Amino acid sequence: MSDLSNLIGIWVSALLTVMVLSYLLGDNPLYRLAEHLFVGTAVGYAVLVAYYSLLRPRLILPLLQAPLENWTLVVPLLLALLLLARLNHSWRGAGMAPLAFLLGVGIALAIGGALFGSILPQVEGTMLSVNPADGGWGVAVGNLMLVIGTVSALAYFYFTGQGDTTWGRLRGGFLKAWRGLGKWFIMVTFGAIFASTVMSRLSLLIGRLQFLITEIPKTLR
Amino acid sequence: MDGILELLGNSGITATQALMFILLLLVLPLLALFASQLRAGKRISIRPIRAFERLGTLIGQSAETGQPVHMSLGVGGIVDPSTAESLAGLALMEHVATEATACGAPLTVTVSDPTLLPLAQDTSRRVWETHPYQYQVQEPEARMIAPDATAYAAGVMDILLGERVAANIMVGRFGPEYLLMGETGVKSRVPQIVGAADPQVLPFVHATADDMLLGEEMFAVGAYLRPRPVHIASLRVQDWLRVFLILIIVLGVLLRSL
Amino acid sequence: MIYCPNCGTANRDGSSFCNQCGQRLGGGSKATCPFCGAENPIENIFCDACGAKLAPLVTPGVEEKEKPTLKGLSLPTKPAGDEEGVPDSEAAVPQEPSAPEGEEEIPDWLARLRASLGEASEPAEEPPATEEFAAEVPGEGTELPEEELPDWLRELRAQPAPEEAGEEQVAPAVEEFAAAVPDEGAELPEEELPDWLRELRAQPAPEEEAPAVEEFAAEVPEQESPAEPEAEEVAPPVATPALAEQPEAEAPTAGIPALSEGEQPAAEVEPLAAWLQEEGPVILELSEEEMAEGGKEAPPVALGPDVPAWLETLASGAAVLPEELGPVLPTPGKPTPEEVGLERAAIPSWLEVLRPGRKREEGEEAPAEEPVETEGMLEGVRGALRLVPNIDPGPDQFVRAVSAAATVTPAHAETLTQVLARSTASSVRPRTVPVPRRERGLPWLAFLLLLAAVLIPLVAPGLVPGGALVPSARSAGDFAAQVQSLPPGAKVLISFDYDPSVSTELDWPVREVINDLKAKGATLLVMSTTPTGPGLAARMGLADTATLLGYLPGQEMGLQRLATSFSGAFLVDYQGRSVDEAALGVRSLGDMALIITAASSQDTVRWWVEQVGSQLNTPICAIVSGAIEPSVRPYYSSGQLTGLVSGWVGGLAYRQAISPDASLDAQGKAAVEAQSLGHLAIVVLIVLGNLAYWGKRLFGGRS
Amino acid sequence: MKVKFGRSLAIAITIGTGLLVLANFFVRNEFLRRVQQTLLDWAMILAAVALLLGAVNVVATHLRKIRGRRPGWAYSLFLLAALGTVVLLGFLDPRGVASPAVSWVFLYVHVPLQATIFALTAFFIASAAYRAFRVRSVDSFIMLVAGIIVLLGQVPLGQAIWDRIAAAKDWILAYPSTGGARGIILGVALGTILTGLRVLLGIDRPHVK
Repeated sequence: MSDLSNLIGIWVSALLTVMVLSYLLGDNPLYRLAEHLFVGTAVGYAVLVAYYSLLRPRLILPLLQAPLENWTLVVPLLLALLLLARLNHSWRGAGMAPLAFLLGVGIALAIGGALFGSILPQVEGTMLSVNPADGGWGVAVGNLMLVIGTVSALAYFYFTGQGDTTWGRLRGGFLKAWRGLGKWFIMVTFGAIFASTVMSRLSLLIGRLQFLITEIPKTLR
Repeated sequence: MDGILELLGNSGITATQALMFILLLLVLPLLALFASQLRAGKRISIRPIRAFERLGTLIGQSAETGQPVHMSLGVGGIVDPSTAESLAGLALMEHVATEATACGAPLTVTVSDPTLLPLAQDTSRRVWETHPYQYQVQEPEARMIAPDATAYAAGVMDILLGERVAANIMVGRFGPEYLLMGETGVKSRVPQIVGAADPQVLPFVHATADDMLLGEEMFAVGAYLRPRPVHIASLRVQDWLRVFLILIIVLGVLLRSL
Repeated sequence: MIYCPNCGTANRDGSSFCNQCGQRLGGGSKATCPFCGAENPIENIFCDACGAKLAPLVTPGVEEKEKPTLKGLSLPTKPAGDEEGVPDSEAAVPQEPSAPEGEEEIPDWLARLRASLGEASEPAEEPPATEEFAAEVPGEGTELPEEELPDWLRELRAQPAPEEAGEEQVAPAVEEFAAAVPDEGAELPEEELPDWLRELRAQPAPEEEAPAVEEFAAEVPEQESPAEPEAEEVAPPVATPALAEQPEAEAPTAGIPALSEGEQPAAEVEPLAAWLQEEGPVILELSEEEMAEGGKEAPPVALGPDVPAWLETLASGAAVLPEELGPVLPTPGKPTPEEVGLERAAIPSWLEVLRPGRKREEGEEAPAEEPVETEGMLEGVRGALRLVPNIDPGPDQFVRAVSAAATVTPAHAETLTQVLARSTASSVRPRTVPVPRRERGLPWLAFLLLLAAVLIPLVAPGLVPGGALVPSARSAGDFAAQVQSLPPGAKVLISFDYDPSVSTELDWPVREVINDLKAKGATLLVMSTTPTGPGLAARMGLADTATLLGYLPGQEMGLQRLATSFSGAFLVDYQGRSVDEAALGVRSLGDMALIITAASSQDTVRWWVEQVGSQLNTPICAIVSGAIEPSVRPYYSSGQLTGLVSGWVGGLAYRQAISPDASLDAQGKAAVEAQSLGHLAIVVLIVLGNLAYWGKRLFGGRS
Repeated sequence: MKVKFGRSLAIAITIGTGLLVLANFFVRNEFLRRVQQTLLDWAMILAAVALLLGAVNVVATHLRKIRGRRPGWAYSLFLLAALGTVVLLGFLDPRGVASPAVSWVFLYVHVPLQATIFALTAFFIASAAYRAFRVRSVDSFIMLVAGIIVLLGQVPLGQAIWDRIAAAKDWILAYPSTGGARGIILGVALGTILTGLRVLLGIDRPHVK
């Protein structure tokens, strides 16, 4: 039974793989079908995960099994009900509270993440020695490129300008030069990231093709 | 100095935390200052960003041809670190929805994360409700495709391939799945305006979008499209913080090198 | 370029404030708070800054309009901008009877108008100004402050202007209006504002209007006469001769282009004509589109397919009994040509607004400061769609009608205007012509080339130079050393932080590592920060040999909690059973000998390093997708990651480090060669792309 | 009045939760940490509920499409069938996602579909490369050079062409490319902070009617 279901499974997945790859011949019903199946299973699977690894163990079971110990869960339960009330159009406004709560959490995570996940490590990581005595000329030049790249790319995004005063013009000219340099570094980044992504994506394709070339003959044996 | 640090340490605050807190606090007075300066009539010019200027054109084309505009808010939600990107998408969506309903261009908004969906729905409803002839215009449709990023991309590809879209506007959080959507848009010859922040995605945005909102430019939606003094002041603060960071970096490099 | 609505100075695109006068630029969908001056989104009921009620700015109540006189108004909003060019006669305008009483009640536009007039006009005590106006109008007409008129009005003016058959006609008309208006127009309740006016706001007009439009449209051709002389005859009885005429002037190609044919020597005409001839049809199309959007209007018949819908309504409305328009429009009557001749006294005030502008005095400067559109379909048009009035309104009706219009339209007219103004030439081509967007980029060629490059080595390996030489990677060697140094029974946490998208790339190296770990006799705990990760882990046959902890929700925060306390982080395992930490012998992540994350996003690696690595001494290794290797490598360089395997090639290097003697199997070799050739194919495509581009650029070629 | 109260309440909730969660980043305090963790737990639960709502939205959208016989409605049938099957199989077995039936669908339908659709990016990357690397300006020339060096530096073939290309690739990735990316990341972080603070200060209210 297990063997049979595996066999069927491999054939099904091979069929689906071919259906998706048929997209290369142009948009066609086979591809569209596969794609809709995919979206369907993705949503279904997400619902299951949401229920089985979040709602059931973290909300429903605790409230059912030990409601007194977990009384604080009444708050999310209430918020959840308010959120569900959105299904009724006249109750839509009720969903504002849970959304406000989620947004508050999300904003805090975003700000915290930006400060401690981006700014702190990236600024620290850029404070490098450009002194050849520390690590040789190669490293020093590299570090210098990195620092200049970071600073100029950051300057590239400068939004606001001053009026038409002498100082403003001077500053504008200086900024323009920096921004141009920043653009170059950004282009290097683009080229490098583009190219390094090729590697990974090609291996995905090679993997799928190898699956077709090797797995299917195996099942035929 | 050491005394202060010790005091902070005793109350559970490290030096870096204090530093970051100061950076954060720096924003408030600057924001208030610039906003009041602007209200008092101070002039600040902002550099032009083509994507914002092109937006109206695309919506106009949509109104002209009757083909829908598709707007994607990305795969981020509002309870994770990508919240700000999602909000930027939402702000742009409000503008696009307002223009689209005003000139009768059909608009479809898609999201991937279920927490972003209610906000998108409310935004479209709000825009529609403030429309004086709401019953004669179509409410922009906001819908979720799938919570999974790749499935979302597949769904967007389906829209771009199947619905003869007049324009594809995508602003929000995007990951490696972006290329699926962006390249499909190119293939179906849909004009695209894309805003993304992840450096891993930007090269592909650069390759596929007609106009892009590069990195932090997407957060400037408010200042460019619905300018209020506080939004422009916010850009100004951003620039000041930028200078601040650059100074810190340069200082740090000098200290390390010497 | 953005033109300042106040002084007309050209400002850089994106400017928020005028360089010349400081006027706020870029959109009027704002309500200025009467108390603190803050700009609020138009939908606000209360001011964002001070909490004042803004609602009346947006939708003035009915009472306002019924108050015949205007009491003292002080203008709390912005200081006067550029006062030049505001004729004296305007000083009277604010006393206009329909203006509201209380400060909060002042509509936004009025407030600004006031401001621009300066403090001089504190007109509280003055009697209702209507008489004064009546006297003034015939002679001079009043030129209103330009910034006050909504765009749509401006548009109206800009279009009919070239049409005027002869300006002499206008003056008498004005005279008569002037006499009639004060009595008649003042009473007109706002509700009677004809629908078509509202319609200018860019949404489809209300349903009931449709029949009327149809009928009027049908009327027009009868009165129509192709040449000027006739127009002259028609003009006197008709309120707005120019408008009535418009439909007649059908050119062979389009309605509007003909309008500009050499009749009007006014300053604006030249650019306008050019524009109209070129781009005229486009507007029409857009308008039609808008009309059609509602799906309820009758198609604009009889006036030629290209006349914009609103113009049509306008024209037909004007041509037929104007006085009846208000009442008639909702319930369409059957106006007869005789009615056209009715006395002008009956003309509704709103129509007055549409009266063509007065003749310019000799030597008086044409409004040069009016912005010329420099882009979009209105290119070259002076002041076509700007917020500058170009209509010479009837005295008090001006404010009334504008106020009425302002109440209905503010945000939407503005929005539409912006949309229109920004449309570029490409948006104005007829629908039938496909808009050329971009070249296709030969996806076929690209796909085929790549497929061939990848398939050839898979089917026939051994052809590619460089062969299966695997670049040795120190990071993979470190990884292997970590695995090999594990004591038997050591606890290892493996986190499946990727999803099926990249499973093809990561499955293989992950499986290699797991096999080695099993061979070392390590105790495996498997978790995941992605919802689909546990499924991928279960696929690897780990269900029997390892503890599947399942999905850890919360991403970065989930990991932070996991680092601080292992207990409670996983309530249930993959199978839905509750996790028994005691039986596992794990109290914290510190009990692990090694943590391995298999990730497809650099963020995930960052979370592990920052949230877990910074709190524990447990070594962390990563297996990552090749795409994110550059952004993850710094963590390896800094020692935060003790080992790094990236993608397939990294996996191969890892394998070589574990067992240096074993050679690659055929499948691995083929894969590496396919990788090589695939990269070469991409390089070839890049070169081809450049050849195509430069070929076209240097030698022309097909477009 | 009711609406106004609701608005104020919503804004207050956002600011309150936001500050509580944010405080944790700056202070190490056991009480705050527990508060934050509770809030995060609640947020996870709510996000799961939101997912259910989202699934309802997906179903409703496709039902509308089917009912209206809009173009492509037949595909929607398959989508709903796949969704329904997975959910049904999962709820019939108490093991949920781990049940054999769901695992089978996951292993043999979902994974190959997702992996293959994502593998299409290989082709898309090829056609994008055809367009993206054209030398139109100095900027794009720089991009081209960096791209080709990294492209060839990754594979054995490249080393067969020029033996130091791998080193060149590593240098580009380690220094100038990192520099550019860092500038972008820092800028985005600044934008994020400002956007977030505007919401926390109640200036932007994307969630309030």
